[in-house]
Amino acid sequence: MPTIVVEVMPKAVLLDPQGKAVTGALHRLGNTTISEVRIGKRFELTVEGPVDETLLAEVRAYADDMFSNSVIEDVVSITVLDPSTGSATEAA
Amino acid sequence: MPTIVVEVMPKAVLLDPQGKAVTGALHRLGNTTISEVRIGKRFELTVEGPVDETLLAEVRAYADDMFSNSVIEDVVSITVLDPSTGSATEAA
Amino acid sequence: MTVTTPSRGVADTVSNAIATPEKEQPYGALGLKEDEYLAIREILGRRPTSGELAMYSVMWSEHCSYKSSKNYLRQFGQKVSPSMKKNLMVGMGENAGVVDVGEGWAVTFKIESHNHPSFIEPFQGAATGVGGIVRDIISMGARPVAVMDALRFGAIDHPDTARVVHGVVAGISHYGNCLGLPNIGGETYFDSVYQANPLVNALAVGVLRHEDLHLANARGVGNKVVLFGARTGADGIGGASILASDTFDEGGPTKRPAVQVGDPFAEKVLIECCLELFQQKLVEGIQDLGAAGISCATSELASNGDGGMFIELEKVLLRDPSMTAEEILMSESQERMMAIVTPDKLEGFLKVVEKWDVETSVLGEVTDTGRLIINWNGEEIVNVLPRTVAVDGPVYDRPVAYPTWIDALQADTAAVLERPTDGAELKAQTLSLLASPNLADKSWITNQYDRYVMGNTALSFPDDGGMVRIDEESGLGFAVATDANGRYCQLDPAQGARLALAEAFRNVAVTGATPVAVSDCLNFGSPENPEVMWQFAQTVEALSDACLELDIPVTGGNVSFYNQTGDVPIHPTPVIAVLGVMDDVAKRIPSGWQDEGNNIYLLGT
Amino acid sequence: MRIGVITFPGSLDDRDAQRAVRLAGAEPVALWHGDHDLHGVDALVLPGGFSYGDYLRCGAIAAHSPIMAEVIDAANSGMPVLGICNGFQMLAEAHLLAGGLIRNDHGNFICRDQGLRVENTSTAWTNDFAANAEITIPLKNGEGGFIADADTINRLEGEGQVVFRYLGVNPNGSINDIAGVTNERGNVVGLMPHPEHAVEEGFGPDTAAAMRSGVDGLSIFTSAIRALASV
Ligand SMILES: Nc1ncnc2c1ncn2[C@@H]1O[C@H](COP(=O)(O)OP(=O)(O)O)[C@@H](O)[C@H]1O
Repeated sequence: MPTIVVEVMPKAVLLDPQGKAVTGALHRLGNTTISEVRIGKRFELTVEGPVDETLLAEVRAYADDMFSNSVIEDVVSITVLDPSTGSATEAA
Repeated sequence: MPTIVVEVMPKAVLLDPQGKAVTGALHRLGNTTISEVRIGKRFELTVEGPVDETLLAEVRAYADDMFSNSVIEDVVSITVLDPSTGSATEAA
Repeated sequence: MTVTTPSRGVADTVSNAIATPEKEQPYGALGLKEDEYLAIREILGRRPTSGELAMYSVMWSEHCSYKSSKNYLRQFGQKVSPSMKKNLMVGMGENAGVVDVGEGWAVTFKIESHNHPSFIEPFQGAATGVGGIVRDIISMGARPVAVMDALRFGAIDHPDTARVVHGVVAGISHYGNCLGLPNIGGETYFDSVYQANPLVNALAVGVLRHEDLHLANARGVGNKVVLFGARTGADGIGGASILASDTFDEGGPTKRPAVQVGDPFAEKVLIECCLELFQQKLVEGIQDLGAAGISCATSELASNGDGGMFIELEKVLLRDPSMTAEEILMSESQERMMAIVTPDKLEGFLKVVEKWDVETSVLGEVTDTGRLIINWNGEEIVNVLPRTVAVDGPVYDRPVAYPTWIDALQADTAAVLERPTDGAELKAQTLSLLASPNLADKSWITNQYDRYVMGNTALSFPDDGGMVRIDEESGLGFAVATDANGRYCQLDPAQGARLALAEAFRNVAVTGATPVAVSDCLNFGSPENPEVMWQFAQTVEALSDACLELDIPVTGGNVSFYNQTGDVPIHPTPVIAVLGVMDDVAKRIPSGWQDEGNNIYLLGT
Repeated sequence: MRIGVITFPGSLDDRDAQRAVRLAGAEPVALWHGDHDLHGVDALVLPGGFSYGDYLRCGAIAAHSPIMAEVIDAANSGMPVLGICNGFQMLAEAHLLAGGLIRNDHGNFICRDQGLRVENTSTAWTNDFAANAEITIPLKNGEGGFIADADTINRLEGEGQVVFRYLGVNPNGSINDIAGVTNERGNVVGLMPHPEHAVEEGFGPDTAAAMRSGVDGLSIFTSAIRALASV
C-alpha cells in the first residue's frame, strides 16, 4: 500500500519554543556546531488503493487546512512513497 | 548552511493516539481512501560549517537518545540537505 | 486425523490439544511454575491450548491472582464490626468499594499501583496507571470526579531520577488533565531504595446515585457480550504478567515493547459514553479491561455470573490485523470496556456508542453451559470453567522469616545523633531540613495538575486532604488523603502501617470530614523472600486490627510485589487512603492560618 | 437570555461554563458539536478542555466540527462568542481570531491563579469591567503561548484588540504577555485563563480576603448579558 508523507514545519519567522529547548540541551551537552533545531511534524498517510490526482488534491487541501495552521506553520513537502517500486515522488 | 533532517515516528506496533484522532477526522470529513494516519516528528538541525562523519555520528547518537524515545519511537531517517548544491544525502 | 501446527492466524484448537498431549508448551516463559502448569492440565483433563495457556498464565500471575497475599487479605473481610458494614454498598473483591454517603449518593474509590511500567517508560507507565484506576471507577457505574497520586522516587541527585520524575509527573498530568479530573492531592518522596523501582500509586474517586450501581457479572442466558472502546492492538502483551510479576534488572530493555500507550481522549469519551449508557439503563453488567485484557474480562464476568459465556474472538476489532488469537487474549490495550447487554437493548446501546464515536463489536453471549468457550474462526480454542481461571488460581502460603537486621536497625536510634550546640548549627540544620527534597515545596508538581476542573474542588494542594463537592444544592462532599512512611515501616512494619492509617485518618478528620472507608496499595519486595513476606504479614495484620479499632472498613486496594532492584527490596510501603464524608463542604477547614486574630491551640499529646 | 455552551468530544469545562452562565443570570443551553443547530441561542461559549485529545494542534480537529460552520456564521453576523482556553484555540484555528497558540515555552502544563489586566472593556465579554481592571482567575494549559507575526501583533496592539494581558508572571511565553484577544468588531473574544472557575465563592482562586473566594470571572458572563440587553 502506498504511503503519502506530509511534512509541516513551524514558520521560520516565528518562535519555536520546543526547538529552542532542544537547541539549548544540545549546547549544554557540549555540541557547538548545531546552531538551531526546529521541530515540525511528519504525517504518514496509508492509502488503500492507488494514489491519483484526485486524492493528491484532497491531501494537499488537508495539508493546508488541517495538518497545518497557515498562521503559524508551513507545509514543506508532500511525497508519495510506493513500497512496490521503492520510489518516492514529490507531490508538492 | 547545511541542514540535517532527523525523522522520528511512533513504533508501528504501538498505539498512536494522535494519528488515530486525525484518521477519525478525515473519515468524518468524508475521506474513505486513507486508512491510517501516523504522526511523527521532523527535526531540522542547522549546522554551522561542514557536516563530517564526526558530526553525523554525534547526530545519530542524539537521534537515538534524545530526539526519540527508543521504547516507543523509531528514528526513520537522517538526511543531510546541502542548500548550495541542492542535494539530499541519506545518512542513516 | 491430520493435526496442524498452530501458526499465525491458525490457532491451537481444543481438539488439537486433545490430539497432541505431548506437545511442549512455553509455560515457563509465560511466568508459570511447573506445578502450576500441571495443575492446569489437571483442571482441564488435557493439555491447555495455547490460548488457554495465555489466559491462565496472565490470570494466575501474582498481579492478577493475589496468590501470595490472598491468605492475608482475608483479614480485612473478617475483622469487621456491624457498624463498619453499615454504609458499605460494595465491599472488597469488586473493581472498587462503594460507600453510601447519604442523600441517595454513593462514593467509590480505589488506589492502585503502576510501578514497574513507570520505570520502563515513565510517561506512558504513569499515564496508563491513571487510566486503569479511572476505568475501575467507571465500571462501578460512577462518574470519576477526582484523582490523587502517591509517588516514590530514587535519590534526587541520581542521574536517572530526573528521567523518571519528569516522565511520571508529566504522564499523570497529561492523562488526568485530559480526562478533566481534578488532582486533589498526593505525596512525593525521594529515597534511594526506590532508585530502579519507583512507586506510582494512582487513586481515583467516583460518585454515583444509589440506583446507578453496576457490577461486573454476566447474567441472563442470551444476553450479549459487547466489547467497546479502543481497538485491540499488540501493545502491552504480557505486560501484566511479565512486568508486574518479575523483577527486571539487566534484562529490562528487551521487554520494553511490552509498554502500553495511553489515549486519554479515548478514555474521556469512554467515560461520557458509559455514563450515558448507565443513565439510559442499557447495560446489565460491565467490566473494564486492564491487566490481562480480554482474558480477565471474560473469565471474571463469567465466573461472577450464573452461567457460561461464548464468544467469537475474530470479532474483536483489531488495530493490527496480523495479531494471533493468543495475542488478542493477552493484549493490554487501554481504554476498552466489556458490557453485558440484553438483546432488546442492543439497538439503544449501539446508538449511544455511535453518538460518542466509540467502536464496538458484539463478541458473543451469555450461555447456560457453565463454561467459557472461545472460538476463533469457527474453531474452539478455549473451553474452561471460568472460575478456574479467574477465582480458583493457586494460593501460596509463602515462608516468613523475621529479619534479624531489624534489631540492629531499631537499636540505632536518633538518640546517638549529635545535637547542635549553638545557634549557628541549629540554623544550618533547620535550613538543610527545609531544603531537603522530602520537605521542600511540591508545587512544581501540583502546578502541573488541574485542580479546578469540574468546579467542585473545595480543598486541594496545599491542604492535607483533598475535598470535593458532590451535590451543589446540599453541599454534600467527600474528603480523601493518602499517607505512608516507608522508613517507619522498614523499622517496624506493624507500627508503620498503623501510623500510615492514623495519619491518613487524621488528614481527613482535620478537613472537617468524617472518615468512613479505607483503600490501600501495599507495595513490597518479592514475596519469595521470607523477610519480605514477614513484613507483609505484619502489615496486613496490624492494618486490619487498626481498622477494626478505628471502626472503618477496607473497601479495596491493590498489592504490588516484586518491587526491588537486584536482591534489595524497597522499604515496605503500604500507601493508605482514607475517604471521609462531609455534610456541607462550605464548612471545610483548610490548613494554614485563615484570619488575623485567630487563637492557636495545640491538641493531642 | 440564552447562552449556548458547545460540547465537543474531549470538552472538560463545558458543565462549568454552563454553571457560570447560570450564576451570571442567563440560561445555559447545551449544544453538541455534531449538530448543525444553535437552538436559537443569543450568545455562544466554546469551553475549555482537550477536544480530540488536543492532538495535532489544540483545537484544530474541533475547528472542523459540523457546528463550526454555524459558529462562524454567527460570529460573522455579530453574535457574542467566547472561547476559553481550548475554545480560544478553536477560534484561532477557525481564523475567527488572529494568531495561534503553541506549546508553553517551559514545556509543561501549568495550573495557577493568574493575574490579568483587562485592557479593552468595550467588547461583548468585558463591558462589565472597569477600565484596566486587574483580576485574578485560574489558568491551566499546556499550549497557551500566543504567537503571531510582527504585523499581526502590531495591528492587535494598535487597534486595542488585546483584551487581557498577563500580570506579574508570563506563564507560557506569550508574545507581549497577551492572554486574550478580540476580533475587530469586539463580539468574538478568546482567552487562555478560565473565568468559569472564578464565579463561585469557595471554589475559585485565592484572594487577599480569603482562600478560594475569587469571583472575578463572573463579570465576563454578565458582560455578555449586558451587551445583549443593550441591542
Ligand atoms: N504527587 C503529588 N500529587 C498531588 N499532590 C501532591 C503530590 N505530592 C504532594 N502533593 C500535595 O502537596 C501538599 C504538600 O505535600 P507534603 O509535602 O507531602 O505535605 P505534608 O508533609 O504536609 O503532607 C499536599 O497538599 C499534597 O497533597
